Amino acid sequence: MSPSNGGGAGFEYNQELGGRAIPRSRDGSRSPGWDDPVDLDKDPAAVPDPALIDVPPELRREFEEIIGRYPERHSAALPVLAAAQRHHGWCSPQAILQAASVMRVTPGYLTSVATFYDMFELAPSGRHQVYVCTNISCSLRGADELYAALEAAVDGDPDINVRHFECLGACDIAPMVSVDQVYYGPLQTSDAERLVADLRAEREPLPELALALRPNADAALEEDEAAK
Amino acid sequence: MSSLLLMRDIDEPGLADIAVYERRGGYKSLRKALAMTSDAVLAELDASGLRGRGGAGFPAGRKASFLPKGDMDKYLVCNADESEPGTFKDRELMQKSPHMLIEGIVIAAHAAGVNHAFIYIRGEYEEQAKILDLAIAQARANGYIGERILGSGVSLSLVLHRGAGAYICGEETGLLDSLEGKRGNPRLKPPFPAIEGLYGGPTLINNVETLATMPHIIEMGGAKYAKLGVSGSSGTKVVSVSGHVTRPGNYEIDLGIPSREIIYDLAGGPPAGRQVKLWFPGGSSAPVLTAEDLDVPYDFDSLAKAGSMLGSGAIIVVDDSTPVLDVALKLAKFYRHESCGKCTPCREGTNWTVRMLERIDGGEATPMDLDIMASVQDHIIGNCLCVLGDAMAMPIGSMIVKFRDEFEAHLQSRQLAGAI
Amino acid sequence: MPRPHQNLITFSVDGREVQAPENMMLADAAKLGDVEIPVFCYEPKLGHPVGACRMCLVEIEGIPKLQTACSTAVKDGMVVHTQSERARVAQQAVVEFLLINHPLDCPVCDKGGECPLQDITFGWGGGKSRFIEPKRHFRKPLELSPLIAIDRERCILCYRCVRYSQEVAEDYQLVLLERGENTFVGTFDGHPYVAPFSGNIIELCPVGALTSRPYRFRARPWDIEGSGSLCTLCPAQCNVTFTVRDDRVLRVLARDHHEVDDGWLCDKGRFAYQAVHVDERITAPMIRDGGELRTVSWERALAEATSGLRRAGAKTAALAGGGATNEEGLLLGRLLRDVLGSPHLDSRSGGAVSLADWRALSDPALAATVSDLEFANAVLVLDCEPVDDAPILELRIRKGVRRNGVALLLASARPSALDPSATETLRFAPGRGAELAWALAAALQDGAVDAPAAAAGASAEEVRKLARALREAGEEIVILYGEQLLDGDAGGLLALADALGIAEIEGAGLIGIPEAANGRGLREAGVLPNGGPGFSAPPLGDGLDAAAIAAKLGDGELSALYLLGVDPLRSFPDAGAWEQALEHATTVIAHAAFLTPGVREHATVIFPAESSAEKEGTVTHPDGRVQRLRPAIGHPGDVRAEWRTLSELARLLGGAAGPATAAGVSAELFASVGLYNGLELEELAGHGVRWPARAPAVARSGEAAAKPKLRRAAQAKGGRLLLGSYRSIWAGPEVEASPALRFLAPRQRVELSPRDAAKLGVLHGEEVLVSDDQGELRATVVLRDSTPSGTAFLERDLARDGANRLRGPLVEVRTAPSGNGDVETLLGEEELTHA
Amino acid sequence: MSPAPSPSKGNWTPGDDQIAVQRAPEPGGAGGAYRAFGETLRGLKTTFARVVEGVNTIQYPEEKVAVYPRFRGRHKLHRFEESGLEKCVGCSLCAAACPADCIRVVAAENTPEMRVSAGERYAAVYEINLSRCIFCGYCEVACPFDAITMGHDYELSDYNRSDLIFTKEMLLAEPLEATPLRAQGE
Repeated sequence: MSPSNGGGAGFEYNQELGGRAIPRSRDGSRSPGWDDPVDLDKDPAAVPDPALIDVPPELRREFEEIIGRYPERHSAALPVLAAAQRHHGWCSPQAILQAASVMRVTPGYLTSVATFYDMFELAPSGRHQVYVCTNISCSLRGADELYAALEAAVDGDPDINVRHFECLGACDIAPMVSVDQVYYGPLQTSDAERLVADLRAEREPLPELALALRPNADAALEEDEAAK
Repeated sequence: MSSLLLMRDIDEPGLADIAVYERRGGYKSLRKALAMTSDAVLAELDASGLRGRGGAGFPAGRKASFLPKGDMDKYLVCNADESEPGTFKDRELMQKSPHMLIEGIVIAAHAAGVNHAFIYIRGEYEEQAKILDLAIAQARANGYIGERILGSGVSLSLVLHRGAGAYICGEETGLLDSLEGKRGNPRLKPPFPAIEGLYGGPTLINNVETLATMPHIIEMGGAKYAKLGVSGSSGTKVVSVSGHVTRPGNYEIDLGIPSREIIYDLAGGPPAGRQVKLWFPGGSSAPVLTAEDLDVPYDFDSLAKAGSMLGSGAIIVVDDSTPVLDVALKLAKFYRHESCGKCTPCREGTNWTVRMLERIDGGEATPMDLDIMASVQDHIIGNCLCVLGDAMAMPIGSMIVKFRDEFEAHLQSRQLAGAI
Repeated sequence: MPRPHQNLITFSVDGREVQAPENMMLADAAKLGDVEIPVFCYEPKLGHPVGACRMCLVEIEGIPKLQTACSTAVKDGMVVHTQSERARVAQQAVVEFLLINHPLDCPVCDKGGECPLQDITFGWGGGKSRFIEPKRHFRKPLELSPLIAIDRERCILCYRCVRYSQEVAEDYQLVLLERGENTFVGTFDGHPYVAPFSGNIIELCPVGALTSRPYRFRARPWDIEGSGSLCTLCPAQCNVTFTVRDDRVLRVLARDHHEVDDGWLCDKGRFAYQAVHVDERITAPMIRDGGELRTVSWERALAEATSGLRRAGAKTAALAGGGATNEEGLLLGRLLRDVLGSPHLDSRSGGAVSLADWRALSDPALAATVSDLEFANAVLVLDCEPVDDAPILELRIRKGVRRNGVALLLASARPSALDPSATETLRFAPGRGAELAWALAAALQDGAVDAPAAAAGASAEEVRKLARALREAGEEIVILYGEQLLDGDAGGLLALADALGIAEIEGAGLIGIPEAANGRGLREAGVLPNGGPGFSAPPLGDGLDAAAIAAKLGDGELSALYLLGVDPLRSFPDAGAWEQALEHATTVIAHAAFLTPGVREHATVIFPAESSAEKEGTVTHPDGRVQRLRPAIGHPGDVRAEWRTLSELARLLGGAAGPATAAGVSAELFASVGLYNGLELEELAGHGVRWPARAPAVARSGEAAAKPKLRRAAQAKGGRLLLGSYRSIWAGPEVEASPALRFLAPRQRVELSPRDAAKLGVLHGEEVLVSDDQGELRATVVLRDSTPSGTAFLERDLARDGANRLRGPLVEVRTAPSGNGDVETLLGEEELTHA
Repeated sequence: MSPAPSPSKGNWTPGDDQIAVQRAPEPGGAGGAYRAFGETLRGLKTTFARVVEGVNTIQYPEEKVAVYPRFRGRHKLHRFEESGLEKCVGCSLCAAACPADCIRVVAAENTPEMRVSAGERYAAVYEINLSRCIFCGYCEVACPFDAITMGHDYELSDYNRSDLIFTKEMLLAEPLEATPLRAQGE
């Protein structure tokens, strides 16, 4: 959706209208696919026939265990996709086909669900997921700068996927990050380099800033007051 | 100054473990509740005057009583998809005291005659989900969940369901669709979930804090609980304070204390030398209040009278160092990103608002655009399928009204900058 | 399942008192008072309203917020304002929001002129937009499938297409991707949306986002005329409107008939119209001259045919099929019986059923209607695959299951597309439907099940289970059966109907799906070896059935064959026998639109056949509804009405001169077919008439139920598999001839279970040879987990390598020698030019 | 009853129950002569005044009559100047607007190999039956792309009616001879 990828026929037509390019939407953080036609050589994507899809046995077991939790198999869509993503690193077409074959739904159904939710990666993604909350409370305390610092520190390393994220529900430790689903904060801009270095070294990043260590604010306040 | 219920033992080491929880008096209320009839439990909840802590503030007892009686599959869903910017109370409760929530769920299930319960927790809360998973396993092992709980006639299955990152799943019908494995699109109401909810069955949906309060209500009795707080807003409330305050965090308060007390005395007020410019009393979806409103009592009715709402009880404080336009743009972008896209006014209205705010920020707007923007907010409010559209339109609309001068000044300065 | 009971209430809309059924949605109820409430996402056929577009906001007194009229049921005394200030502001706001990203390219948009968004913008919009930011622009148009183009700029995300795919067609291929303002309609990983019913989304789309590729830019609404008629490509006989411009059919739209099609069409019905105007079509008479086909004048062709028939006389046989009308059937019967003195005519490929059984099967007491499928307690699908045999009925069955909780019970040889929706499924050996019916009847009456079940190749336990499910489902049971199961023996089916007491129960009944589109009508018009018009006793005694005709032609006992819209070499079983038969016949007269192999190689006279857009006459739906075909366009080239040719031949051969008009022939039909007595052509216009609805039920004589004739089911052995065959929805020369649909024209594929494939050492997608002692054909292996082990399924009615090349019952499957990858033209190698 | 007001007074209003009769002036006299010949003389004044201007006959067809700029003659189809692409996208709105039903448009789709117009579609067939056209100009008004305009050519006679069906190529081509236009104020 970026202004540059208007290679399509429609765009060319428009350009010839008086020779000026039509301005395009400047925003659109994640809208791949708008401009993609289907591949007419492919077969229609019906419910995959189990005879044609190989599912790794351990993954199949996990899928089946998840499906068994619910009264209705469709309910398992989110956890099954999450399991497939854990296994494949991202919700690849193959991962979705495997999940669809066990769940007996169409891969389209699962794709539709997966693209709705922010945590499913529909493109190959790094091993480490770093979510930076840039919503209101965090950004009031410098999250945007932190995000920029992290981006700079990662410097395009495909192994570490830094994404800005909507409110992660930890405004008390703003600005904060979620590293592989573990919360840390509050961070300084200067912590960015260290965080990335820790991740590259496969260490727990910023252990002293882990949310789990943090006491309740109310209790802490009372202790403070008692200390006074 | 405040009675601690939910936060009483919150930092007790190992509270997430069932042994510690039981030692601190956990699951006593459940035993008490199971000894009562479900109508009696319902009556206690009703008497407590407990209003839902998720945002809408609907009386919890009444809600539970809406479920039809009879022998059918009924469901209870605990809404733990805490995604409202500024809110983080449920996270702390689940992380530190998961058994309190489980106990509340079993009590509520008993009251409403439900035997299938789900906790829908947002996908980002992985640490909390793991803790809850463990806690559920422990509770099951100790007979608090399962067939014929503690020898009573009550049976309950409890499944933890993790979301995957969508604000709209905090909306109760969006949550149901998501739990059914679909895209989290809100449903048309009526039918309300109490009549036709999860898998088409009657469904009770409650927030984590609401459910976690229930053991305390049973323990102390509904009438006694009702004496806490003020009339119309009984009980205690965990308030998440964040933004420009020195001590952000969760504070349990008696409803009805002055808001200033929360922001200044508990959370420490804005950093030295700064003034409160505006504050959201109930999460980012609440219309903003200004420094003039700091003395409004923090309860459902007083905040409504002041033109805002208590919502999920999340106070976000913005001091005078931040331009109101930045706040508005941040919010509008958030709601645009989180709009599910199902209904027209929300999908297109959030998008249009962002585009207009960007234009204002870029100095390409005129004061007339502010009027258009205000009118667009008016057109969104009340016309959407669910409340997400309103959740953007209300705060932004209130900002345009209350900070119009600042918007215009901003416009002018940007236009001047552009001219140079 | 009780049908909805309607209670009238009175409410007020815009100051008018309106009576409406209680609980009707306001958007519909307001129409009863001539008040239109604009909607985009609301379409009752798609299930529950979703209230997504917010276009229908109206003010209801006593409710503080505006309500969506599409989801608000009317109540007695409700006062509604659709034009109050608040409602108008909200409606204008929604139009303004919708137009934010909708391009104003109406002049190039195919929907322009028939676009709900245009209409609603004019009717309810504010007339101006305050949105001055640049609109979104994307590449366009994009293919969604070879048949459908998608223009995402124009999409207003009303959900109709997606809901259709999920809740009506239930193929779940078309989905919404992404979220919020980035939402778009798409498919999994760029796969095309190809499904039997995909074209309906074009008609559903309220803007120009989904357009038909074959119709793209062909005409604007003011250039065209609509002409209502029927589709006669399959027995479902959907009601259609042909869009005609310059005497050419440019498009086919559904003409909603609740009792026939419910407003949907399959893609074959929607797009095969292109076959009307292709070069391959035969548009002039031809005769075989020195081994070569040659275009000739009508006089010459008629003379040739007359002399051929005169020579053969009573040694003439006739077959009718395809879209032949009742009138044509009647005239064919007269030509054969009255003029030529031959009793040998048939319209079915299976073994003959006794006349008594035919009469019993068409007893109005046993008849079910199409809408009974939707409201029955249970539907038993017996030996047929609705999506292939009468596609639109599949949607009806799905609707019943989804909306009304109808229990779907399936008994078929081949795994069905409906399996996932079924409460009970049962598999039996291919071609043993009659035996299975006996087994089920026995199980229901607690009789001996083992013998008939074994003959049917099914497990007795499963038969009992299915019978239990039938008994427990409730009283109203509709049996949808494929007439292929009446292979010489209708006794089992009648016994089953008796066991269920269907004749006595309102809402229960049978619907048989014939092989030919108008199979039921042809039968009732007397195209049966053992039955005259209206199942009267044939004047010349019983004739030969199709298989016997083939044999006798081969022996030389018969010498002429009259083919009315059917090519036995292609669509009748045992192609080998037919090859022999056609080779030995001295005269083969064919009414054909395309040079299918039998016609191309063996016809001595070819009369160009009409397409369904040109035909005039009546056809009979499987549920007994006599419907009227009306010509939408004139005959192209030298094509003449077929009834006229049949009349003319009869006259030339010395018979009586028949009526001079099509209406006259219809009148004769109604007079001479007892079942149709009293019908009038005028009352058939529009929705047709079900004759069983006005005929008295025939109390069946208490004759003892016939004894089952059980044939032994063959068993797979020695690495050889049991042969099953099916006719795909995409089979037929019309599909092969339509440029847009050609990509769907099937090529032979053999369906195997993964177990058998592993044993045989063949892989999915591999080319194999399938053979028996009769013949051999090439096919591509398709593995299906649900295919019963020991069975191989092949397709019938193909341009080449059709399953009828093999006789079975056992076939051998082996890897094909590589290298033979020739690409055939679908109708045949020869190109014929028409003078 | 009041007397009928005199017609010469101007406010001649007969009463409800009266019929007023207006009489012609008396014949004869100088007034009569003026009334008889005055108008003729006034006409002759114009005639004689033109005599001095000389011959004004136009030698059509050697000489063409100049038309006003807004004269509605034969239609023209237009192309974009820079790209040479046709402006017409084949939308058929002109055909819809045409009260004489004399326009026929059959559209087709542009392909990357064959680009005819600027939009997605173009007019594969564009015909105007000029023997039916009433030159009302509605087509010009209806056109959303200014692709068709009314030209100035008025020489539209032919020996054969079918030759008056103008095709797209004819409508796109410049006329062989331009029709002269009247100058400003002429």
